[in-house]
Parts: sequence; C-alpha cells; structure tokens
Amino acid sequence: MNILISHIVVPTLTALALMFASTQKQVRTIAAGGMTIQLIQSLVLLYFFLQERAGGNETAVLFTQSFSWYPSLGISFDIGVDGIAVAMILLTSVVIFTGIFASWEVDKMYKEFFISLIILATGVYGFFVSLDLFVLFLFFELAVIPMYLLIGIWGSGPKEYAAMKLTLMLMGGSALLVVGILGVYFTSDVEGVRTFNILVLGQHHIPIEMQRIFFPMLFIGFGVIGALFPFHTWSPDGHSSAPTAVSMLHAGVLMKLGGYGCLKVAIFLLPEAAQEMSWIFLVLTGISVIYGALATVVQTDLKYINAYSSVSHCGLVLFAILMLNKTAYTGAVLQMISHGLMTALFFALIGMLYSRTKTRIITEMGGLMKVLPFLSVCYVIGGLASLGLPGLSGFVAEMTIFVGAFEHEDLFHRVATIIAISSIVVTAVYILRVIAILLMGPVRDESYHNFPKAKWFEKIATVSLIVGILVIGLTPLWLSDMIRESLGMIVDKLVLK
Amino acid sequence: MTVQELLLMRHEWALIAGVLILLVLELNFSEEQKSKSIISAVVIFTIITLLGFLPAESGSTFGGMYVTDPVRLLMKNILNLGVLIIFLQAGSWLQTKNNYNRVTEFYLLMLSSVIGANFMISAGHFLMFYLGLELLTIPITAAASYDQYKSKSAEAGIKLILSSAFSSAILLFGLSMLYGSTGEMYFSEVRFSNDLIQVLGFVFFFSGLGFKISIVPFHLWTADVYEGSPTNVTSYLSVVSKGAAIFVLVLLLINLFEPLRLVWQQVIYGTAIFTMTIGNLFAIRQQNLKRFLAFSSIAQAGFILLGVIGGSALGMATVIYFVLVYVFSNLAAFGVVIAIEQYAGKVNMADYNGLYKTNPRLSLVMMLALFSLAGIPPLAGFFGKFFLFTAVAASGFYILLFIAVLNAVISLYYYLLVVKAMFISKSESPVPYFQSDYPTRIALSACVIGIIVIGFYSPVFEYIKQLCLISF
Amino acid sequence: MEYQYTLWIVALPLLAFLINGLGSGRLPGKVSGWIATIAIGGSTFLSYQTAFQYFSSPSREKVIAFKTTWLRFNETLHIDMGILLDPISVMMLVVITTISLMVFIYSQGYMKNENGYDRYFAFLSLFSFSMLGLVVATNLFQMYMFWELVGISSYLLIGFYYDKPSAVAASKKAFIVTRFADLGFLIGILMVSYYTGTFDFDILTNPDGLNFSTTASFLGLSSITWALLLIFMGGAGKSAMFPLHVWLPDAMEGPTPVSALIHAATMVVAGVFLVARLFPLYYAFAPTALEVVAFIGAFTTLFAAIIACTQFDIKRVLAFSTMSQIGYMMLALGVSGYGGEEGLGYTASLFHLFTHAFFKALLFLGAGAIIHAVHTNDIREMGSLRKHQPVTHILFLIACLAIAGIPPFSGFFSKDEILAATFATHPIYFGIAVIVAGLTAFYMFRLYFIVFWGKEKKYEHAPHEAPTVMLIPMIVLAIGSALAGFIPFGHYISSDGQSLTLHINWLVAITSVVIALAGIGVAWTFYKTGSDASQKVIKALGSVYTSAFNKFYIDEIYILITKGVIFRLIAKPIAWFDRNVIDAFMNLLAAITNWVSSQIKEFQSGQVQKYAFIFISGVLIIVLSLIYATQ
Amino acid sequence: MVEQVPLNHALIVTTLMFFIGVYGFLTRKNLITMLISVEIMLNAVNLNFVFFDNYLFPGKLEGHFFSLFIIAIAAAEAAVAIAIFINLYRNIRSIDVEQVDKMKY
Amino acid sequence: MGTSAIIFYTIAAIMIVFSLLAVTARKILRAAVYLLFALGGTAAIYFMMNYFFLAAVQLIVYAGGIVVLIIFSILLTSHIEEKMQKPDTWKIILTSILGFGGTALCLFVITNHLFVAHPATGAEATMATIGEKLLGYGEGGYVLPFEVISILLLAAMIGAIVVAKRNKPKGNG
Repeated sequence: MNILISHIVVPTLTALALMFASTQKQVRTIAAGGMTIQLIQSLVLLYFFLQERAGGNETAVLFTQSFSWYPSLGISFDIGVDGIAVAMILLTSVVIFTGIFASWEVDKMYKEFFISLIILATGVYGFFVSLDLFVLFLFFELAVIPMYLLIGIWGSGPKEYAAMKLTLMLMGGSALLVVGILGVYFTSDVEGVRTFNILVLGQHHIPIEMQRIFFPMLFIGFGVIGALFPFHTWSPDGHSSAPTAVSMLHAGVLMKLGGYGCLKVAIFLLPEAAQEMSWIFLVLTGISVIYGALATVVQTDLKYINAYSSVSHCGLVLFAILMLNKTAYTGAVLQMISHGLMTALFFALIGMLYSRTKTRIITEMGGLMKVLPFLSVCYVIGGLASLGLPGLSGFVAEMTIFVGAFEHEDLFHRVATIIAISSIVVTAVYILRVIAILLMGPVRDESYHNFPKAKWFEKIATVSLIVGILVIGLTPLWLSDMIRESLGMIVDKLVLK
Repeated sequence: MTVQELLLMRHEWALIAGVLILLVLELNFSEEQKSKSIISAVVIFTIITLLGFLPAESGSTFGGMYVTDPVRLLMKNILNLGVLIIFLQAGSWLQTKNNYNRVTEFYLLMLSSVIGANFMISAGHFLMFYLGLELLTIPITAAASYDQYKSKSAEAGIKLILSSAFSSAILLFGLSMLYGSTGEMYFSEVRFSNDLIQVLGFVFFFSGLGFKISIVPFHLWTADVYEGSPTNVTSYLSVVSKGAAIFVLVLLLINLFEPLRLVWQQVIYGTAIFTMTIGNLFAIRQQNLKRFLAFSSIAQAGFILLGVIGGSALGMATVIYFVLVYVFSNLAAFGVVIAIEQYAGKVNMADYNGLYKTNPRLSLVMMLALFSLAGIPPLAGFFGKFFLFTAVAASGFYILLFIAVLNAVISLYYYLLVVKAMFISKSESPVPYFQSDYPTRIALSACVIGIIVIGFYSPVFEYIKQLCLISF
Repeated sequence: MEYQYTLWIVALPLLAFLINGLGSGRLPGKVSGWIATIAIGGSTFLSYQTAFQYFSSPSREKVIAFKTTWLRFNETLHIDMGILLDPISVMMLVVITTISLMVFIYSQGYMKNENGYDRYFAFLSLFSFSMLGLVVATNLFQMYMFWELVGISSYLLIGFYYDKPSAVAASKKAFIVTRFADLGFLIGILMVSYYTGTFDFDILTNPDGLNFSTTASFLGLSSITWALLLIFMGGAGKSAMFPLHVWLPDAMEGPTPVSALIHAATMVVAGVFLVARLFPLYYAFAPTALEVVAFIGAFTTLFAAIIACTQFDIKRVLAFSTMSQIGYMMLALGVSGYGGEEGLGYTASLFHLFTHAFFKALLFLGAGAIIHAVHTNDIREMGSLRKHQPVTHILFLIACLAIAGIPPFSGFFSKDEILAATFATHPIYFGIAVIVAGLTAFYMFRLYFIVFWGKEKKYEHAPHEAPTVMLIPMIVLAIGSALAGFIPFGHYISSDGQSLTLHINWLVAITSVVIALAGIGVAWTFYKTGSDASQKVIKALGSVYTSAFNKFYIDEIYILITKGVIFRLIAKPIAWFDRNVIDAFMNLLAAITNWVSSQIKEFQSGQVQKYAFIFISGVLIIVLSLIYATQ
Repeated sequence: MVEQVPLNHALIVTTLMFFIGVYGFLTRKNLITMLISVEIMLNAVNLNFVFFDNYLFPGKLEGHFFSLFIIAIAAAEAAVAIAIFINLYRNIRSIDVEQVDKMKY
Repeated sequence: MGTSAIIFYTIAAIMIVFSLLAVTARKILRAAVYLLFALGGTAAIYFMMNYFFLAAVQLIVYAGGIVVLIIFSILLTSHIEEKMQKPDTWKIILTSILGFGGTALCLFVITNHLFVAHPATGAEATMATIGEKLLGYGEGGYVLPFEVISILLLAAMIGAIVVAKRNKPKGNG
C-alpha cells in the first residue's frame, strides 16, 4: 500500500477500533498505539522521501497515486507529497502523538474524545497529502468540524460560545474557499474535462482579472484559519476554552493548514494576482505580527498568552508567504513547523500546570520552578524557542523569514520587514514576563509543595516535542533544503509573470 | 394503444394497483387486524419501489400527455425511496390509539399523493401537470389534519388547503395567460417567445410551483404546516412533495421554458438569495424542532435553486443528486424527531438536551443527518452542496455563489445548535433511554447508510449525470 | 588541518553543559563543579596551545580551522558554523578561557553552600561555550547566534537566585534591553548581507573586494552606514553603552563570580570585539558610524565614571567602572585609523580589553570575597577589612592600582595607549579621557579606602579570609593584572595585521599618572582620613550629586517608556481593541443576524391571510421588476 | 359574441373578478368566505380559459377541457377544505381565520 | 353594439357586482348566495359561447354542488343571523391597493399584448366531440386526465372522510 494512503488509513482504523473499545485503558492503548504507528510511518516516509531525493529523483511530487473519483467533474483522489508536505505530515504525527499522551487523563467520555481527536488528525493528514482541490477541501472541513465537539464537550470556560465562534469563523473562511476553488476550477484554461488537480491547474493560466477576484478569496479563506488579522479572534477564545490536546492540535497543526493552503493553493495557482495584491495582505499580516505580540504582553491567562502569540507567529508565516520568494517561503514552512512544535509544547504544559494549580491566570501562580522543575524547564525551553533562541527551532525559522523578507529592496517591504522583525523584542518581553511571574519568584502557596511531579506520559509528551524543537534548531539544514527543493514549482510560476 | 405504451406508465400502474390492493385488504381486515395493513402497505410499497428500478424504456403515450425517460424514472425512484422510508417510520404513530382504525386511509392518501407526484413528473401537458400537482396536494392536506384531536393539526390543514388553493388559483391564472399567448397546452408544442404576457404568466406559474418548493416569498405556510402536521406528514411534505416539485421545476425550466431562460434565471437568482437567507434567519430562532426543520428545508430549497439556475445538464444532475441526498438526510432527522415525539412527546430543542447520554445512537443519527444537511464532509450532503455550488459557478454566478456559501455558514450555526443540545448541554430530565421499533430502526439505518455511502460512492452521481446528459 | 583541535576549545564547555544539564539533580554537587572546571581547564590549555602556535608563526593571516554549512538561506547566503582564528580571536580565546578557569575555580569555594550547584556550573559552562563560539565565529550570523546564546546564559545566571524577585527582574531587564539592541544588530546583519551577499568575515573584513554605494539613502546617511550603526547598536547593548546600559548595574544581582566573568571581563566586551572584528568595514565605508562609536564611547565613559563616584553598592561601583572602561575602549576604537600608527586606537582598545579583563575580574572576585565575608554589598557597612582579610586586601589594592593606571601595573600601559590615540586625534576626547582617568582613580580608591580602612563596623560574624580555593584564582589574576602590561601587544594585534611597536608617549603618560594620583589623593583625603570633606562636597554639588546618585534617572525614563507608554498606552489599548472592537465586530455580525431574524419574525405571523398577501405581492413585485428589467 | 365584444374587454372582466377574489381571500375573516373567494378566483380563471379557447383557438377545445377539470378539482378541493373546516370547528369552536394563528414566528 | 354584446356586458356587470358583494357581504349566508349568482353569470356566458356542456357542469357542480356544500358547512359552523365583523381598515386599504395594483399590472400586460388567433378546423363543442375527446387516448384525447381526476376524487373523498369522521367521540379533544 502506498505509504500516503496508509497515513489516512491508520488513523481511520484507529478511530474505528476505538469505537469498539470499552475501558479507558483499552481506549488509551489503542489511541496511543495507533498514533505511535503513525509517527513511525511518518518517519519512514521522511526516510523514503530523503532517500528518493538523494537518489536523484527530481520529480516535484513523490509517492503519487491517483484514483478517479468523480471523472465527469474532474475530481480524483490524487495524492502525493513534496518536501513541504512531508515536513507537515511529520509535524502532525509528532503533535498528535504527544497530544494523545497529553490527554492521557481525560476521563469524561474518553472514547468519543479520542475518536474526535483522531478524526481531526485524519482530516489534517488528508489535507496534506491531497493534490486535488476538492479532496483537499473535503479534508479541510473534516478537520475543522470535530473541533466543535471537542471544544464544546470537553472544553472549559465559555466553551459553547468559543466552540461556535471558532467553527463559524473557520467555516466562514472555508466558504470563501469554495468560491475561490470553484473560480479557479472554472476559469483556468484547461482543455477538455476540467480538473481539480492542483498540479494540472498549476500548469494552466487563469486570466488576471479572474485572479484578482479569487486570490483574495483563497488567501483570506485560508488566512482565517491561519489567524490572519482581523479574522483571528476565534483563536484566543477557541484556544482558551479548548481541552489541552485540542489546543495543541489546533494551534500546532490546524492553523498550519492556513499557511500551507495560502502557499500551495492561493499563491501557486494565482501567482499574478498574488504579486499584484500581496501588499494589501502584507499590511494585514504585518499588523498581525506586531499586534498579536503586543496584545500578548498584557494578557494574564496562559492560554490567551499563547493564543495571541500564535497570532503573532502565524502572522509571520503568512507574512513570509507574501514575500513571494524562495527563502521566505522556506522560512514560512519552517516557522509553521517550529511554531507547531512549540505551541503544542506550550499548550501541553499549560494543561499539565492547570491540572495541578487549577488556574491559568499567571498572577495567581508563582514559584513553580521550585515545585515543578521538570515542567518549568520545559516551559522555559518552549519560551526560548518562541523568542527565537539559536539552537532551537524558532530561530531557524525566523531568521530564514527575515533573510527572505530582506530580499526586497523597496521601502514598503523594508518597513514591513523591520516592523515584523521588531516583534522579536516584544516576544522576548512577554515570554520573560510569563517566566518571571509564573515560574520564578517565591513559591506562591504552601499547597504547591504537594503537587505531583511530572508523570511518565507527561514526560513523553513534552520530551518528544522538545526533541523536535532541538532537532530542527540544531540541524536545520536537511529540513530547510528539503523544503527549498519543493518550492521550485511555486517560485517558477512567479517568475513567469 | 399498445401494451408497450401502457408499460411506460409502470410506476403509476403499480401505485394504482397498490391503492386498490390496499383498499381490498382494508375491507377484509377486522378491527383487530388493522395494524396488519401497516405491514401490507410497507410490503406493497417495497415491491412498488423495486419494480421502479427495473429497466424501462422512454417514450410518450396518450398522445403526448404522458412522457417518460430515464431521468424521470430516476426521479420517481428517488421519491419512492423517500416514501418507503416514510412508511417505515409511520408505523409507531399509526398504532397510537387515535389512529388504529385509520391506518389504511393514511397509506391510501399517501399513495394517491405519490401518484400525483409521478404524473406531475411525467406530465406532457399542462393539464396533466396541474392534475398531478393537485393530486399531490389534496390528499396531503387531509393527511395534515390527521391528528383530529389536536387543534394544531387542524390549523395546519387549514393553512395548507387555503394556501394551496390560493396558490393554485394564481398558478392557473398564469397558465391561462400562457395558454392565451401560445394556444398550446402540450409541452412538446408550446413555443414561448418571451412576450411580456408570457413573463407574467411564467411568474404566476412559477409561484405555484414555488409554493410547493417553499421558495421565498411563497414559503410562509411551510413552518406552520410542518409544525402542526403529524410529523410523518411533515417529512412527506418536506421531502417527497418538495422533491417532486423541484424535479418538475427543473424539467420544465430546462426544456419548456428554455426561451424564457433569461427571465427565469433572474427570477431564480433573486428568489434563491431570499430563500436561503430568510430560511436561515428564521431557522436560527426556532425552538420547536419541526419548525426548525421547516425553515432549514426552506434554506435547502434555496440551495437547490442554485443547481436549477444554470439550466444545464450539470445543474440538473446536481439538483437530482442533491434531492437524493436530501431525502436521506432530512428523513433521518425527521426519523429521530418522530421517534422521540412518539416516545416522549417532545419536540423542543431544550428537550433534546443531554440526549447523547441516554440515547447515543439516535443522537449520532441526528448529528449525521444535520451535518449532512449542513454539508459537512465526508457525508453525502457535502458532496451534494459542493456540486450545487459547482453548477452555479459553472454558470458564472459568482456573487450568488458567494451569498450561498455564506448562508451555508449560517445554516451550520443552527444545525450545530441542535448538536450542542444533544451532546453538550446538560439536562435535569433528558429523554430517557428507549428502543424504537424495528421499522424505524431499519429506516434510520437506511438513511445513515445513504448519508455515508452516496457521497463516497461516486457512480451514483456519475450515473445521474450520465442520464441528464443523455436526456438533455 | 593543524588547528583542528581548536574545535575542542568550544566543544569541551558544551559537553560540560550537557552533562551537568541533563544530569541535573542526579550528580553530586562536587562532581558537577569538577566536570565543568576540568572541561574549561582543557579549553584553557588548548587556547594557550593555539595562541602559542598562532602567534609563533610569522604570518597573521586568518585561519579557518573548521567550517561546515549549518543553514542555507539562498544561493549565496548561508550560515556556516566554524572556527576562525586571527589575532583578535586567539587573544580573546586566551582571555576568556583564563578568566573562565579562574572563575570556575573560585566558584567552587564561593558557591559551596548554594542550592543548584550543578545548575550553576551548567549555566556557566553554557556561557563559556557561547562566548568562545562568539569569538571564533567565521561569519556575522554565527556570531549573532552565539551572541544570543551569550545573552541567554547571562539571563540565566543573573536570574540564578530565581526566587529572589529583584534577581528575576534584573535578569529580565538585562535580556530585554540587550534583545532590543540585538534587533539592531540583526537588521544590520541583514542589510550588510543584502548588499554583500555574504555573512563571511573573510570577505567582509577585506574591504577591497566589496563595493558599496556610499550615497545617502536615508536621512543623509548611506545604507552601509545605517547597517553598521545598527550593528553597533547590538554591540552597544551588550557592552552597556549609553543609553543601553541600564541593565548592567542591575545585573549585579547575579552571583559575584558571574559578574566577574560575564559582566566585567568577557561578555560585556563583546561589543568592542564586534566593532574590532568589523573594523575594516567601518573604517572603509562608514567613517560616520565610527564617529558615533567614538562619541558614544566618550560619553559613556564619562557618564559612568561620574555615577561610579556616588554609589555605595560595591558591585555597582564596579559595574559602572566596567561601563566606563568599556567606553574607553569604544572611544579608542572610534578614533582609530587603519594601518600603522594610525591604527593605534585599535590596538590600544584591544590591549585595554585584555588588561581590563584581568584587573576587573580580580576586582569582582575580590568583592566577592568581601561579600562572602561580610554578607552585604553596601560599602557603608564595611570598614577596616584589611585586618580581617589581608590577602584580599593586597590583591584588591593591586587591582585598584592597575585600573587607576599607576605604573607599572598593566592598566597604565593600555590606558596610556588609549590616551595617546585620542591625544593624536581629538583634543576634546583626550580631555574627557584624562578626566575619566582621574575619576577612575578616585572612585576606585574611594572604594578601597572605605572598605579596607575606615572605621571598624559591626559584623554579624567576624569576617574571615577567603578560602584557598578562592584565593588562588585571585592571586593568578593579580599576577596577570600586574604584569600583563609588559606584553608587546602591538606586536601581535594591530588593525592591519602588521606588527606595531607601542611607545609610551611621555607627555600623555605623565599627565595621566598625575591625574590618577590626584584622584587617589582626593580619595585619601575624603575617605582615609575620615574627614567630612566628602559630605561638604556632596552638599555643594547638590542636585548634580543627587542625579548622579540616581544614575541620572535613566532607569526612570526607561520605566516611563516601557511601563507607561508601551505597556499602558500601546499594549493595553491593543488588547482592549482586540476584544472590544475586532472581536466585538465578529460578535456584532452574529448579533445583527439575530437582530434581523427577530425583526422579520412578524412576516411569519401565523395569519394565513398575511401569508397570502405576501405571496401575491411577491408575485406582483417579481413581475414588476421583470418588466422594469426588460424595458 | 366573438365579433361584438373584444377579447380585451372579456379579459378585463375576468381579471377584475380574479382580483376581487384575491381581495376577498385577503380580507374575509370567515374561513368559508375565504373559500368562496377562492371559488371566485377559480371561476375567473375558468372564464379566461374559455375566452381564449373561444376567441383565439376555436376547434381545439383545450381551454374548454381545462375549465372542466378545474371545476372538478375545485369541487374536490372544496370538499376536503370543508371537511377540514369542520374538523377545526370541532376543535376550537370557531372558523375565524384570525384565530388560526397558534403557530407563528 | 349588438345584442350579444349588451347581454355580455350586462352579465359581466352582474358577475362583477355579485363577486364584489360575495366578498364583502357581512352576512355569511348571503355571501354564498351572491357567489351562486356570480357562478350563474359565468354559466350564462358559457351558454353564450355555445359551451353547453360546460355551462351545465358549471351549474351542476358549482352551483349545485359546491355552493350547497358551502351552505351546509355554514349551517354547521355559524349562526346565520350573525353579522361578521368588518375587517380592519388597514387591511382593507392595503388589500385594495394590492388588488388595484395587481389588476392594473395584469391589465397593462394583457391589453398591451396582441393575441394571435390560431383557429383550427372546427370541432364544435357538441356532446359528441366532447365525449370523443374525453375518452380519446390519442393526441387531443383526455382519457388520462380523466382517469387521474377519478383518483383525485377518490383520494379527496377518503381525505374528507378521514378528516371529518370522528370514530371515538372524546369530550372536547
């Protein structure tokens, strides 16, 4: 079986198997087992991919397979991956794997919880492997919907409101996607039966006046889930209400669908309009970056902090994508991966801290370093990654973005870039603020000394993510080269003009 | 007149035969055996449905009064499937003490209404169309007031019969104008020429059909009638009656009213927007689930108009496909509503709070149905809706498409409200656990299978598209 | 390659960090200390080996000892990890490893009874690793990376006592201020790399191969000038130049050995090192930037020296002294020319860097020994310590003499060269330098006299002499402080790589010694004799003294800008805006939908006649609009 | 008559009658009178068909037959409608249309 | 103006007046009677156009059937002497505007249209032709609608019975 198909099949089977599980132990075992297999096969995929590339296989997309589905509409189940997709799949596998462990102690309707979580993951995998716009969109929505139940049932705080808002805003985005996708489908000059295949569409031209209509639709459509200002407000509420694993998966992976889609669909298919209109969105993303960071500075709820910082970091992803050059694209993908890992780490840690302190307001906590050294150190590492410390993934991503952004000489891009760069200072401010208030200082309460130390599953979750952050941070070359190689297709279309 | 020609009318003959058999059986059942007629009706209708799937030829008979082709057969078969499910779901209601000796009558009314639907679809003459329409409506108005001791049911009947009489009068006025300006009543011979009077006639005519489909502004009866009628009748109204009218609308617009294309495209453009939007706006404030489904079905009708507007084979195929999906989705939702109404007598949203705790299967079915209606993958509704969008995009109506997708988002909101009630909200006294009867379970399973399979199994759509291409 | 082993100089501390970090809590305290010390000892040994090998070879060419591509940005730009050996990096290796080793040994005694012994050594090793990586960087970006790592280890060490709020605040401040400076550094790097297509020092420090447009691009300065100014901003942050100096005094919250290592001898001079590293670039393309360097250096040196005279916290006095001395170095760099005698400032600056490392580290360690003994930082609570700590007293005196520039201690030689360099170029800078020399002598001996002479104070425990393990490193450093001046520094290090013989400019030397002695004399009269002259002078100075005592209120200005403006006037409103405007807008859409929905409910009135009314009106309206549309 | 009365005049009569029916339907309070109004509307339509048949397309009798069937259907409709009215009357003791608004919004 | 025209306009006037009366009369039974006159007028016009069969059907089914049905139901559900309330003034005004508007619109369209006659070779509306056509199954034959309407009538009958028949009297349900 094609390894990509098995990436969809394994979670599906896991979800099916979960339906027949009864005890919590079985549920945990199946979920963890399934996602471990998934993680392993993602690593195998990476290995195969690098092997192929090393063997001189220059094809843009590897492991392709195509099943005709709705031939009269030109819909077929086309799958295949390039370096970007491989990287995103790997990210997804890591995050879902750790997500399972981070939600080890869910005891309310645990079966349904894991099923929904895994369905969500299935959607994400499907999204990353599909080469057909229709299928891609199908998986996109599949990934978004379980979120409603996950937040609504297992969330906290104003969960119903948050779940509804999140779902509706994301679906609002996908509404724009429908229009954009169909627009692309009908206006490209494909001969014969029209097609949804991205690669084929990419080889055909779409009239510029049509591109001007559909580019904003596709870009905003994907941008909503990528937390594009001003469509980001689902993020703080959604993330703060969601249960741990869901926040992890959502911020860690789902938000990446936005950036990925913007890059591989919006920009790839509509390059001329992208070139023409990028400045508008550049302004928006520039605002996202600095605005999200500044808004984070004054938050006191840990999840809000992370949500707003995600707005800033994901804004950087879109910002880089709009720079329309290879280096910035590479940076964007790296940033997606890096942010995925570290935000998942943050949310996992927040969940773990919350389970002990029963609060997420930082000013109500303090001195955790003393009582929970392991988790605190993990938090510090996450924080350092977030503020772009060399040796951790954030640095690699951000620097690549900045170098890429600097390839534009005109004043507008320069100013935008410098504004975006200055966010690293603000990031440092809020990260250190949290560390100072939350982890350092005297132990806030005597009862803190009774906190259980980090449990084994918590350690698995955090350590796997930190390993990911470190691997990328210390040896970024293979990853960034793998991503770079896959960008030729997209960049070439831009040059064509 | 040859046997061959008579065989063209297979669906109708079978149904008429069914009516007669049921009548005879009814006369032979004693008071205590009345409930047997449920089984006999279901069996008979199963046979009728199966017969419908036998291969058949196309052609016309009775001098062109009656036409049939594979597409029409398919439409009838889809409606038959819906009716079969409705029959299955009706059992528990018919066995209640107010109805036990009026079982057969219910089936007779339904069957005659289906006959009307079939004749309407196969009409080759305005008279046949009109008769079909009335035959579709009149028995159902009686069925709507079936719950004799409920004033709501009577009210529903009143509203339905008065509105439909009024709308058919208007339709007839339009027909008379069309007749006056063309002088022909056979579809095959009518030639339209885009005169103002034909525009007028068309709009009047359209309003009559729009009434059945619940197109805004001809929709106002819908919610009240849906709420008041026995739920089985409601599901019939929302699925079969509406489906038949949609089919006819598609057939007539694409073939008969082709010369007026520019006119009807404008009309549908406007009404589609209003239908979706108004349906949604009302749906979000409903507490009664039947009323809620009524407005949702209005919104769905608006979406269906998207497929109609292109006036292409693709559009026709998407409409038929969507109705097929809609049959399963809506009947699944109604099935759950019926089951809970029969068991607990509750139809309000708040009564569904915490349903998942006590009745997980029913909740899941309901969720799947609503998600399918909302167009969430991987359920069939997603495919149906996407294809409708494809059809409208194919005609280049991107603004309409945009409004439609926004409406799809709003619709998701209220579908999620129900999901929320079932899965998230807590209740002091949720509907206790119960086991529905076998026919209901069969019906619901069939719906669920339909919802899940139709989308994935692409030959369904490909087949429909093929047929539409041929008959176009 | 013959220098391959230099990789171990950097790698050994990293290993120590990893072992101590991963083994945290499992290793016995002693062991972690020894692991770290042995590792740094190894590095020290190899550094001396390298220095010996490098300087004994006749050529002063740059040597790439090791290089590998770490990250590729595009066809031309990539970050390499490597080791670049040239005179200044080798010199820095020696300085860093030596001071590090001494501090590590000293810390064994100083930190003995602290919790988190292993954590301390882990961080210290991390710092050494980063600092070593920084100086051997082959390219700007590698340097930037280690620059950041240095910053973070500084942060971690300042915040070592993490349950002490002041330490936490200080560490945060240090990191954020330097981070802000690094923002400039980063943008500068990006600009330079954009124009040159490279990060490599190999190319960058060889201005012949580069071609910049020096035409003004923005505010009358060329882009390369802007770039280099921004890079200098990074250096200024790390080296605590005005106005980015605010973090340094607070950084004294860290353990004293840390202050000695990081905030006196090594990290804070990274800015000087950076400018020196890029000196050819500055000189060739951005003389304006160099003027700025000189100006900032001159200003800072005076500014810090004045504040140093007023402080009572022993470590803060030393901190301001450090600022002042680094300002000196910057000044020297700023006024330097390129090549030959012109490049005297360059050599002088690095020479001073070299000697300063020894005596300032010694001062801090001495201060550490004192604090260890008296458990306070406030010099007003100290006195007559010479009786209790005779060895420390002598060593501290040597350091004081060295920093005051009294021959034959090392400070005299390096300071003299700086004075000579300024004397040759800018009379005003020379004047400032001379004044600062006097001030330096004054405040150092103020400190010395108050602490070691003066009245005996009441101590909780009787102060005791530091243990041997702390004294040995101090003695070593004292020897260094005393003798380092005799190294023929110009022979090894000069702006153009050619050997430069340093002469003592007698006029300058005598002036400086006289002024230093004057400073000592004033300190003597004020503090040794116990007269109240100092109080009178303070009274006479009035507000000038108060503002100097309050560090000229720079901290308050910062707080105003950060807390008052950025936090309260920007961040808070943004957060508010997000919740109450953007988010509210989304909610408003929902509310509008609901509102419309409730407004139109009357259409569904339940009255079948109204339904029919709407029905027929709808029909007629459609007809009308169609008629309208067709006509 | 074809020769003496223009078609338009005939159509004016029917149109008037139709809208009188509409008016009645929209204003009468009693359900039965509403039914009467519908009958008037249908009657107008019937006349329309017959006029067209007679004036424009004599000989084919299509309008004639249409009217015939409309009459039959009107009868059926009226029968069902009245049955429902009576049912309603039994339930709420009134056949005032304004009372029939228990379900709304 | 010929006799038939005079008769036509007279009948037309009668029809319109009685229609108006039928929809405005305050006494319900009178409304039914006025309806009868309006329907009778229609039958008269059918007679004038030589559609005797149709006229007869009109009289039998409409006047004889429907109106009687209506009167019965009136007797069942209303007090004959009771005057109905006047509708709301607003309702009257709005509906009148609508009615006039609708009439005007339709008449505008109708009178602006040039109706084209297609006289076919004339079948008179004699009983024979009507019978032939009604039972013919070829082109122009109406046997199929005839059959369908029989089903419809059957269904309507069943429906009416089901709705109106009360099998178990139950207080005031």
